[in-house]
Amino acid sequence: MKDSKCIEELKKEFDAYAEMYSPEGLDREEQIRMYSIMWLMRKFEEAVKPLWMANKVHGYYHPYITEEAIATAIITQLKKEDYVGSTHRGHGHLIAKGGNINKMMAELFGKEEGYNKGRGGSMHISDMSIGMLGASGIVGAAVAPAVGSALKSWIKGTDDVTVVFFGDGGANAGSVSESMNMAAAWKLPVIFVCENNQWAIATDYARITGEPDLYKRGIGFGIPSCRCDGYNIYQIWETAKAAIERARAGEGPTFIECKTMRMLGHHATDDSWYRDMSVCDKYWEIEPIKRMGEFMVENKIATPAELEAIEAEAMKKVEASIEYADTQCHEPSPDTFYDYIYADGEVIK
Amino acid sequence: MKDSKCIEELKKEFDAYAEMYSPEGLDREEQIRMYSIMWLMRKFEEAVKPLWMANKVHGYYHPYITEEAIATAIITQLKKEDYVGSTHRGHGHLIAKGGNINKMMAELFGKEEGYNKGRGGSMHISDMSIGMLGASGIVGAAVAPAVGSALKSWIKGTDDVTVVFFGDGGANAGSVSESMNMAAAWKLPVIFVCENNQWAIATDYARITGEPDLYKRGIGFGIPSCRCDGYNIYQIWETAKAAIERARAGEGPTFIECKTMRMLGHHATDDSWYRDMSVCDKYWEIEPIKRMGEFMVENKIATPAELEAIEAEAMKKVEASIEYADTQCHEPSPDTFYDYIYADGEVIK
Amino acid sequence: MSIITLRESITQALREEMALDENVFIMGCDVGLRGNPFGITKGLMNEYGEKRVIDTPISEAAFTGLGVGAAIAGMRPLVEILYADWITLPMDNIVNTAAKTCYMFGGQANVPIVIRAPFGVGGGVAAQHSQNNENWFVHVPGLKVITPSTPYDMKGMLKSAIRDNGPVICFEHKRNYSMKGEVPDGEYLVPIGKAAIRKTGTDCTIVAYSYMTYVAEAAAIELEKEGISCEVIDLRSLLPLDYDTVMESIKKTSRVVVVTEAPLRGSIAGEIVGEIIDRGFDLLDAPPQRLGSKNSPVAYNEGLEAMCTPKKEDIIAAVRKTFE
Amino acid sequence: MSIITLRESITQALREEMALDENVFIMGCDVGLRGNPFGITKGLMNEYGEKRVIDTPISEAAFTGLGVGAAIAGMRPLVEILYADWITLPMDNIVNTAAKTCYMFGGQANVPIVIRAPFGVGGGVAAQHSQNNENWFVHVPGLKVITPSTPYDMKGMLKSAIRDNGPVICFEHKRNYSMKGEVPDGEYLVPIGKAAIRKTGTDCTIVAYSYMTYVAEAAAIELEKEGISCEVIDLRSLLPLDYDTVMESIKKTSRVVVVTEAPLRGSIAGEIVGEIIDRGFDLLDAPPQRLGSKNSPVAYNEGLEAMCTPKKEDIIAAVRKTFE
Ligand SMILES: Cc1ncc(C[n+]2csc(CCOP(=O)(O)OP(=O)(O)O)c2C)c(N)n1
Ligand SMILES: Cc1ncc(C[n+]2csc(CCOP(=O)(O)OP(=O)(O)O)c2C)c(N)n1
Ligand SMILES: [Mg+2]
Ligand SMILES: [Mg+2]
Repeated sequence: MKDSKCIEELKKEFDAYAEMYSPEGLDREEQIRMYSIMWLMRKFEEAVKPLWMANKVHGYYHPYITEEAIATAIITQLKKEDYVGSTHRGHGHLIAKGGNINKMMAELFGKEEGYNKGRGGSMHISDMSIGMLGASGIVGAAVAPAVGSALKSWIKGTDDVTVVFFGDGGANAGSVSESMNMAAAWKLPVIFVCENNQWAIATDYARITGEPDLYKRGIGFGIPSCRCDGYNIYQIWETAKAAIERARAGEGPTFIECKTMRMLGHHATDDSWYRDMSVCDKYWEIEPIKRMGEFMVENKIATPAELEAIEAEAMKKVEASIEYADTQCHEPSPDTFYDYIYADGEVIK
Repeated sequence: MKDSKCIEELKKEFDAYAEMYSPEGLDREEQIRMYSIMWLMRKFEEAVKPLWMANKVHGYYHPYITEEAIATAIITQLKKEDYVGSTHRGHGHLIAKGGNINKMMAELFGKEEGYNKGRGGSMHISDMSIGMLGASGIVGAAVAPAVGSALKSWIKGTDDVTVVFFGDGGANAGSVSESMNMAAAWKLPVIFVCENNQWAIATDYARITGEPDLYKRGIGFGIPSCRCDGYNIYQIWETAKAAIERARAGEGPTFIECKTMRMLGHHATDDSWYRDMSVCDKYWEIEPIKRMGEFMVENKIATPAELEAIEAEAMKKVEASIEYADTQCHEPSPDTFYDYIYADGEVIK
Repeated sequence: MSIITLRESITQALREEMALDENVFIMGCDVGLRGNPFGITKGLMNEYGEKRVIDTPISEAAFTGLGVGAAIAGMRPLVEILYADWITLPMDNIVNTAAKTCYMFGGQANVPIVIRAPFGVGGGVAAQHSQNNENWFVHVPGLKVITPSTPYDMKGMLKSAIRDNGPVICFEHKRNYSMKGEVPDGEYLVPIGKAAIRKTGTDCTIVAYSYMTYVAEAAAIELEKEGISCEVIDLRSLLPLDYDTVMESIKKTSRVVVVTEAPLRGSIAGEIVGEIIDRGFDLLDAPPQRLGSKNSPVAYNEGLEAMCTPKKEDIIAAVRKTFE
Repeated sequence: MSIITLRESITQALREEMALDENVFIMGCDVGLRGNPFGITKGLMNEYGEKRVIDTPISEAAFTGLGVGAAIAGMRPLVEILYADWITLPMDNIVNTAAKTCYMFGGQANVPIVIRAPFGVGGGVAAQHSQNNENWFVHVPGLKVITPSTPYDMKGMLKSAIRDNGPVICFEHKRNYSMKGEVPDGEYLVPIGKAAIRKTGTDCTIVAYSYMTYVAEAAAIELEKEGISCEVIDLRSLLPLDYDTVMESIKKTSRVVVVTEAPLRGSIAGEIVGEIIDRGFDLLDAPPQRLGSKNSPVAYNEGLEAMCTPKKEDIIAAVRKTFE
């Protein structure tokens, strides 16, 4: 399909499509940093699937591919003390918060050196040292706990902010609605980010929702709410900036729906047989890394060579993480079976 | 306080206040019927408190006093096969659906002849023979099951309609939001009625919600939603009529917020010490029975004498129900201890 | 007769009951278009339409609640919770509405709902996809709880559950889905509340259910070689539980080992041992043995995961212990 | 020393811990302005402000979830579920987040939350306000479960629970709230995991907890008159459970009756009997007895309600049975 014709078509079909421009306050260096982070996410995820096939990584693994702009645009604006609540599709969130991909890869390998000492795996990846509150295997269930960290900030009167992610699927969990209501009532410093990729495994969200604009739920609970083009890192960045400022200033929550499209299977081995994937062809033309790269070149923010170097650098880091996890890390010892069930080393058998 | 001055004040303060007029399609006979039903509710509830004090009735008892217009205006428009989902404050709902107050009183007395054979009491009052799906002791928890009866109508393609009630407190239960979403997605024939009396026991709803217009939550989920003056039986009737027609025609759910004010304690012995009850003085001027009566007299729909007779008649029925429950009914026999735990008389000890 | 997997036996039960009774319908995440993650409901939406095989939003609390209400209104819903671990989400409407409505309403309403929940440890899917919570429901009067482990039982018991006029929870072990077995071609039912003897024996009774029945059988085969003859009972139904069969067996063997895959503490194993003592303390020649998983959340790491659950060797050791 | 009610002992524990540690806060329905339905948190909102005693909407699932998350982030929340019956609503975040986060995260995070839940039968409030669901949580590795029954224990154990770095569920029997007892004036702690001997005896051990301890004591007093000397153990903590004290007692008495107010089937009574057998089958001169409520939802009718739970007479009969 031809590039430009395809994008004209897409603009009609993808109601969230927004033209790109470079927002105020976003300098070149930061753009390069964001671009690099997106590549690190992409390369990481691309590497996991073959590792899963090779049985090095097991369990459920949900790639963040083509949603990189969302986590990157939002989370890179946070400080270390700010919190991020994640989903089952959490690798990208962790990377954006500044997590260590070696430890993440080791965790996926189930190794003792992994973030979760091999106990958690992909679905529970977390790094408490940087406020990454952890992914969750129960869709929607991590939202209320994440809002709990905003409750902490509110009680303590700090200016820490929490960003909590959930999908179009997770948005339907009742505790998400309950959490929105409390956040609005008490003006908690939290940003609800709905990563609306329009699918929950094999369920098209249009089949199970009456109002396609998910951000309107936020309005119903009294939360300033809006929608972004999930492929447009600049627009998301600008929207998130305002939301973070509001939250930090004690003005309460914001709901940002980032509309995108799931362009791969739900997890490693899902071939999406239940849907027509050809609709995604168009979307690949605006996938966030390509799109940001093109914008930066067009606007002379970076040269193609620079961008290529960034990609290559990301690849190297990911390869190193695999090497680390595979050869330098260890299986948890059976002696440690009862560790971590209780705090402070207490063992209750 | 003077009547008219007080109402002028109230109009400013009670944002839901709506002038009364007689809507199309509501004939005199039906108005008289509704008025009688309201009195029956009122007399019933007024009778229970002394019975509770006298230890004839025990457990929790939540009077429906001053909310009579809501159940009456809506439920009297339903046919027998239609369903009503109720709350812990359910006596009025049952009466409006055509329930038998003798059986209800017997239930409150804990007698075998009661609706629930003495097993349920006030909080679980139900009459399946008329589609009264039961009150519930867990706030918000009965909403999803009630929507389940609408799911039945949708699956079977009948034109039965479900009306489900919940308070401003119950509205915050996550499963209510989840239910609204499903009702909207599938266009279920259900009407969500939020009886917003502004208090959940001792919690002023303004303290725990960010958006004071609760009906806007319905909009967020894609449900046509609006607000009524909860003291205005005519306005509620007209609003409900349109909603019921839509539901019957397969056009999906409606959300009606009936704004009112809790003018008594939460339950029998609650003296509302935690709030200033003098704000209610004004509201007593527009309490629904008084207001409808005045309107009917003013508009020559009924004479004061007729209205008095209706009140007296209601009183007689309630007295008879007490007499019945107290003297003609029996304690459940200990032999029946294991009955009804399982269906079809099966006993699993 | 044909040989099918347990997975297929479920599909057959659903298909047949849907054909027989138009009040039967299915709801859950991805049960329609995708036919459930394990392929169990595949094809049914095409056969019965989107109103009888309903893809739900991720709203377990309310969609189970809708099912409960539809049952009260006279339907026969089959609600699927994708992993039993998340039965925590609709817990309220299961425990406080489905289980209690018939009672609280003095028999005015029945709640003929079936809740299907894949459970058990396996596959390296970590602590939120690996639980055995069945004893929670055994502890709730008003419910029935079944755990069929063979295709024959699964089909026959699921059909019984669908026809039961009260709420039934069916726990299906994920590791059993591919197990094969014979199933008659025609219609049949297996009643709820009867245990099955998987292997007869004279020296020790092993009481197990679901996946652990297979592990127990393997242990019994090995013990047979050493001359210890075990009787293996597959409970099939945990509530009601067939103590007649259990006690008959113990009369013969005078020894008993109770095995569950649930974490031992607070599990049904204690309950069963307690009942055995009430019913036949004097029959016992040795203290009854309980075996369960270690009291730990389940790890992602496959080595730790494997350490968690009772193994053939553990059962063998427990049986031997009854001879010490 | 002063004599106070159990209700007041809770208030004291909360007040003291809030004063000592500014990370401690309370949330729940009506805990603030109203001071909870039983008056337990009365005054605390005035003392500590609306951010440390938080009136929540009726959103048990999410407000407990918020508490869990705040705990993960370093706070020490006290979440109140008005009636333990509704702990079904936040079940998911208790079981799958609070209990498992420390483990799933490989020790990266602690979850120092306390969940207080009034439980038990009494008052004619019917099936959704009368439950004893504690064994559900005993079955969940990662949790601690306490059931203090005297003002002294309640205050000291609740303070220990608040300082514990993991999740603790505190079940408070509604019928115990007005019980009075001595409490020291100064600060003290009662450790979690130690049982208390309420009455020493030599002939039979009665293991009970919460309200049933009082019923057991009453039974023991009556039995004493007939010359049967019972030792009454109040477990105080169900997870961890102090089997050392239980077994010490059985060594002396050789007989045991285990009493719970929960419906017997699937209750902790079986668990305890199972453990006793594992630890000291040979110590027993008679089969261990279990007593619990009848397996039924609780009725509104007061006569039926009263039939449900174990009475003094039932305990006496069970003790006598150990001498048959
Ligand atoms: C409570 C719950 N229900 C169902 C599932 C099974 N499940 C895992 S991921 C998923 C889809 C989630 O969709 P969405 O929230 O949109 O996130 P996405 O996968 O699209 O990123 C489902 C249904 C689950 N993990 N938890
Ligand atoms: C899940 C749950 N939480 C708390 C309660 C305690 N409770 C009983 S009635 C009530 C207030 C309900 O308020 P609302 O829904 O507005 O109804 P209203 O009483 O005002 O009619 C509360 C909090 C309960 N019964 N169930
Ligand atoms: Mg999605
Ligand atoms: Mg209210």
